[in-house]
Amino acid sequence: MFYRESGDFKKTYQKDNQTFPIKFDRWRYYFVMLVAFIVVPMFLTDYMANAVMTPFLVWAIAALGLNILVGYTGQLSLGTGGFMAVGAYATYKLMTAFPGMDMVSVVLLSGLITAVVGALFGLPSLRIKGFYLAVATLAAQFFLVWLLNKVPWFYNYSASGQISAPQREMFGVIITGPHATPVAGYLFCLVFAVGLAWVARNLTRGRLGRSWMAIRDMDIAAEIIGVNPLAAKLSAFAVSSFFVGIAGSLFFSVYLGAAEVTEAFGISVSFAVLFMVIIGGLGSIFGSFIGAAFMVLMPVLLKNILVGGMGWPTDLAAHFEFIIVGGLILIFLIVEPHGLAQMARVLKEKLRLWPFPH
Amino acid sequence: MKFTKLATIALTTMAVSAPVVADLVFPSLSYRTGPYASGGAPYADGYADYFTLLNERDGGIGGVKTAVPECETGYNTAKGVECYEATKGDGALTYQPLSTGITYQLIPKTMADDIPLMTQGYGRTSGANGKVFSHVFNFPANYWSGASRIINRIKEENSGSAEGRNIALVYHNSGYGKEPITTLKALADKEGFNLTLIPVDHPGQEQKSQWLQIRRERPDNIILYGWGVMNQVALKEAANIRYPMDQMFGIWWSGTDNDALEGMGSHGYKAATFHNVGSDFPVYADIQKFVVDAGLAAGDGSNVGTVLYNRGMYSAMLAASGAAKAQEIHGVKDITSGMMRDGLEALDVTDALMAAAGMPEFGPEFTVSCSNHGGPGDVGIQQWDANDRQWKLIGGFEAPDTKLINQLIKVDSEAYAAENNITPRDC
Amino acid sequence: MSADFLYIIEVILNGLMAGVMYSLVALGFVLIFKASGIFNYAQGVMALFAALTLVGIQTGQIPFSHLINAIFGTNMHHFGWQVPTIIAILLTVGVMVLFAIIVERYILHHLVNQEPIILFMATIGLAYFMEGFGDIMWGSDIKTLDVGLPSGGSLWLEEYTLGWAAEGENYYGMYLDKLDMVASLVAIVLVVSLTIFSQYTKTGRALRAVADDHQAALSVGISLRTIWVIVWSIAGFVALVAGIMWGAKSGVQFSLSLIALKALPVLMLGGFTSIPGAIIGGLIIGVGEKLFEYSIGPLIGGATENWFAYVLALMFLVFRPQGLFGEKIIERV
Amino acid sequence: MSEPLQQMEAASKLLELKNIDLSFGGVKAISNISFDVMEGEVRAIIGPNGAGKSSLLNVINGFYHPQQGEIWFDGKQRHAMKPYQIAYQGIARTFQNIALFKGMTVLDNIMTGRFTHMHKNMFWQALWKGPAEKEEIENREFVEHIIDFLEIQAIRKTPVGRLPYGLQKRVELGRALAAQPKMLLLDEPMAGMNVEEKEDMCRFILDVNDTFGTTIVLIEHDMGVVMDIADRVVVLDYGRKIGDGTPDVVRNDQTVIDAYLGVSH
Repeated sequence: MFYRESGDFKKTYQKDNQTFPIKFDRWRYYFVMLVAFIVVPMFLTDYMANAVMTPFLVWAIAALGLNILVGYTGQLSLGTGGFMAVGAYATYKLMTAFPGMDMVSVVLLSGLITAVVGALFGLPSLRIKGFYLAVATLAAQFFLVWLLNKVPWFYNYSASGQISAPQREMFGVIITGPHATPVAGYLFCLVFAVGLAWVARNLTRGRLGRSWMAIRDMDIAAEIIGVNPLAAKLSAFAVSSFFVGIAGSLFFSVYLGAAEVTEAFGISVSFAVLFMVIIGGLGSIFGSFIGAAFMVLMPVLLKNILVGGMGWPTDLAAHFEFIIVGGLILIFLIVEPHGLAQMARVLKEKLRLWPFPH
Repeated sequence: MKFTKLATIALTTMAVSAPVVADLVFPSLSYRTGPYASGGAPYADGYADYFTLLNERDGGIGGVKTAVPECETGYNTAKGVECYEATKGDGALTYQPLSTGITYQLIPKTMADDIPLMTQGYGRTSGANGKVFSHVFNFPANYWSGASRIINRIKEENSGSAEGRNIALVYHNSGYGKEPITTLKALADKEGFNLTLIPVDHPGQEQKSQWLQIRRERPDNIILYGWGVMNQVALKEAANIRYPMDQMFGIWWSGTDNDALEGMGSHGYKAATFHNVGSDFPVYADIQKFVVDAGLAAGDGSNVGTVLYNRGMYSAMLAASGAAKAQEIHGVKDITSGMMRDGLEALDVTDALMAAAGMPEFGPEFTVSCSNHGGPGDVGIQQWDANDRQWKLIGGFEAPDTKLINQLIKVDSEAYAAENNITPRDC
Repeated sequence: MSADFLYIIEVILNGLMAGVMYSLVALGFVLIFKASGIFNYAQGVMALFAALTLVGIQTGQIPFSHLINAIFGTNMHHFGWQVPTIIAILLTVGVMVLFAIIVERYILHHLVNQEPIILFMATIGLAYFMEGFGDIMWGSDIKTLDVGLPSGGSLWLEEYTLGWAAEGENYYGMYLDKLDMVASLVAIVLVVSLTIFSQYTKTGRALRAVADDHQAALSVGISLRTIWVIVWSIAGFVALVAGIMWGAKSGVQFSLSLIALKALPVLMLGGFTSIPGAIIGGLIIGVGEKLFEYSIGPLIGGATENWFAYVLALMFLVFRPQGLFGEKIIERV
Repeated sequence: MSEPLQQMEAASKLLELKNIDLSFGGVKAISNISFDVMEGEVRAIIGPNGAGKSSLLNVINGFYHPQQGEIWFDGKQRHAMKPYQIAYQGIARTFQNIALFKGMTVLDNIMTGRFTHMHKNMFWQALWKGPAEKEEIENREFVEHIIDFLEIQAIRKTPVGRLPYGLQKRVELGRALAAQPKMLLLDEPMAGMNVEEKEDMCRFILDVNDTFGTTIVLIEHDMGVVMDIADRVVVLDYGRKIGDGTPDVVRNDQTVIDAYLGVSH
């Protein structure tokens, strides 16, 4: 009844292109923003911020980035962990080499550095496709981790190769380092997450996004229309890596505060982000967020129910966590292979027609 | 939005499921799953069982019951942080994460939250400098003292000199494995031996090239810094190439029962240790009686007396002593984490104290001070006897090259202080 | 001969054998991909699960004992008997067949005609599931796998080759691991029997038909479901063999599932659909990474094997995108 | 429909192929083919299956590179170019088996056809508001003209995967038209259509030719259609040219008749 576009006439192409064509969605969007920026910070506990919300936002950014590559451009990548590591180490080097640089510049620059590295490792995508490419991106994953682990310059010659984020402030509020308040970290990540989601939306609805999707759907036809496959694929790798690099930067500086490349950015990270993208929905920005929410919340939730609520031994609970998460992935794929975002879309379609069934 | 809904569910369950707040909380960030579960499980068992023993036998510490909420990290830093955040609100007194990676995450966080971090034989070595790392306690020994002690032992076995020897370090290619490199390099310069570095990547199932290299170069000694499956494979390969086992030395994380099990292959293999071996101590009778037989053991009881179980128990005993000390200093039974820190800093582990805990001569005597959180770094040497299938202590707890190590600790901790704008405490 | 030359020979031989070990894992991938187009990430976990089951049955462990003890407060772990190796292996094969049936019935059957990436994700979900399930069933402690395989270097070879090096050089004879040699033999037997199976049996021919063209195979009355069960069973058997070989090397425990990562570059090189490709690819990767680690490794700090295999495969593919055995791809519009 | 020869000589040659040879690993697909396309004409390529018609189109839009021969387009000789560069020169095409972007809507598909006419860089696109949006709207207006022209307004926002075959063909034509090409290559635009749809498609092709003045090269099997709408026809068989001229000339050529009736060579 209330959820439909009839009566909501679009008189300009500008209006027709907007992100939320239905009035109800627009209001809901404003409401979510209000909650995220004002209500959540008021009620945020340390635990919720550090163990749930901040990682959720960081992973959402990474998932957004990977979704651009996998969902929009159709290039399967398992190098996410390695690219996040580049972002994290770039941040560390920038923070320690230029103590006066503000955090926004540090994070953005880290993203740019990662974008360059990502584009470099995207080069083989011109010749290699599908699963072969996925396996090829593992070369990036393993090589980058090895390099960052091996060259002491990257971790300022510390004995163990660990990097820790020094304290930095913005507008007088401490954002990184041990004394940062969880709310500040959360808001800092939120600004990036919202900003990057907006950028992702803009890029994917315009010329560049169409060239990516064209490459994904039919690369030969795309090339014949005038899309340069090299430019499209490399730009996708670069933009994707930019996002992933920022995620890595925030992951290290705001969320964990310290990191070691072999452990924090291993292959499991690459798989986890791919999970988020596929469970959330390939080629969906909203999907990246729900995918990240699912993968961050699910284990926490299970752990709290099984160990906290039911008092199981932690190892049994951890094993069951594996079983349940694996099982849920299977169930989701069987029920709706196109992800949670598609489920939401189907729901919307139904809602749009409600209460009339056809 | 679905997410908000899920979040609400999560929140409610968390609120409902918050553990009953006991008086003295010692969270155990354990790992009983994942690639390193075989090391994590016995350690966590020992840690939990000791506190259970205190509750059952003595009614807790100073009459206040203890609780050990366990949280599974899977040796994963992000999960470690989640565990830390989840448990710190319940009045956690101290943390022991049994992971160098997680330790690095927690060093700044614990400092900010005023909770002491106990890392017995792992973590950040330079944390021994209490001036900079006010909340890190890595007594009684650390990676560097272990490395130095091994070199000393090699010297002892070779009429007092390591001059001209070829020594290879086979290490887990991670923060943990890389820790001793600086020390060994400094020692190589000082003692005149040649050091070869041989890294093994996680998880370390395939080490053929490394051991072919060793077979070719025939180093006089091998030092092993491994963890998990890497240890088993390394020892197996060493036996395969018939490397003389008594010339091979492991750090204590490579000297566990998991590592040296198979046949006669690893007979004579030596490892550094900072605590005694076996279960020939009065405390085990108590554990059997009050914990295992009462059905309260954390594991199935089969780990009791193994190296890692002992280590977990020893850590628990040190933590409990710290808590007792804190009660004594502050005159409060129900101490806070800040008081716990003071207690640990004033800890004076004497033979009498160890004996009273039912663990006579289980570990070295040492005193903690404001500036020294690392203890003397006394390290013993144990050797695997495949005939009896057990570790035997063959060298006493001796001090390593303290001067050199203190110098290295000073340099590393001051670099950390400079990077993080920490003003070293004055003491 | 100079000692250096002999060392290089030794490295190459050891590389070849390491390559065989990689091929063993890669084979399982190829079988499933060929028959169903599924990139089965769970292959590594299947190897772990098979090895766990084998050890569990062999040593008379009670399945799910940890769970049972936790729920009922009992304290039981073992039946107290030992099952002979050969029977244990047969029982494990049975379990893997059962596993194949369950996978087909409850997962694959519902995912027919989905995109490859969805199927790939499903196998990752399956891998998660089995990781947890295997641990609950058999426990997560390290288990020693003893099926009577030899281990250690071959003394005979060492002594035989001792005199090959020139006088006065430090040479200690050639080193080959007996376990690796057995693994190579097993791999050869496995490949030969797989080839015979697919060439000369009716089922084998049906398998090849399905691999060539699903639709055509369906239209001549081959049941895709049966074929999938058979293929997954065979892959389960291959996983068991790989699990035994790797388990004998490093003990049966969680890390065993990570051997899948060693097989991926092999697949890239040899192609996802070629059994000879998996073997030759494995050999190239094995020799390549060992030689690189031997010659270049010490100069750049070592531990290069993990990434070098991938970079080698990547380089190769960039110059020859069709892989080792593929024909030149002519794109059509 | 055919025009006097004089007039055609006067019109300039838009495309000329000289002695093209193309082979795949020893198999000759095209041997020694030369022909030209005049500006503004409808040029048909016919021939039995496997005659090399599609390969020829692929040569023209740069997807295949001939081993021998010269290609002249718009008065300049063309050296080895990538297909996307050729798109920028003003050649668009449709495909024998529909090659639409399945995951995108009709509107997005046709907007993708505008790719060569949009130039705002990544930075502006990321911002959206401002130049990028302006450019998007300008091009959207053009695309709406094409949507009107092809009478597909109602399915604008439908994902193309859901459309019936005939409409998909129409959308594909729209995507090619959106590029405002100088020359349009149509690979069997009417294959698999019923009579009614064929008539529609013929009308669109002729309208395109008339209204936009676009030169058209098409491959078609339906001889009736070809004879009706083509100005000149090239006939291929086994990769060789066996006939070239106006429909009337070709229709009466003995070699062509033999090829079509299957007389042995």
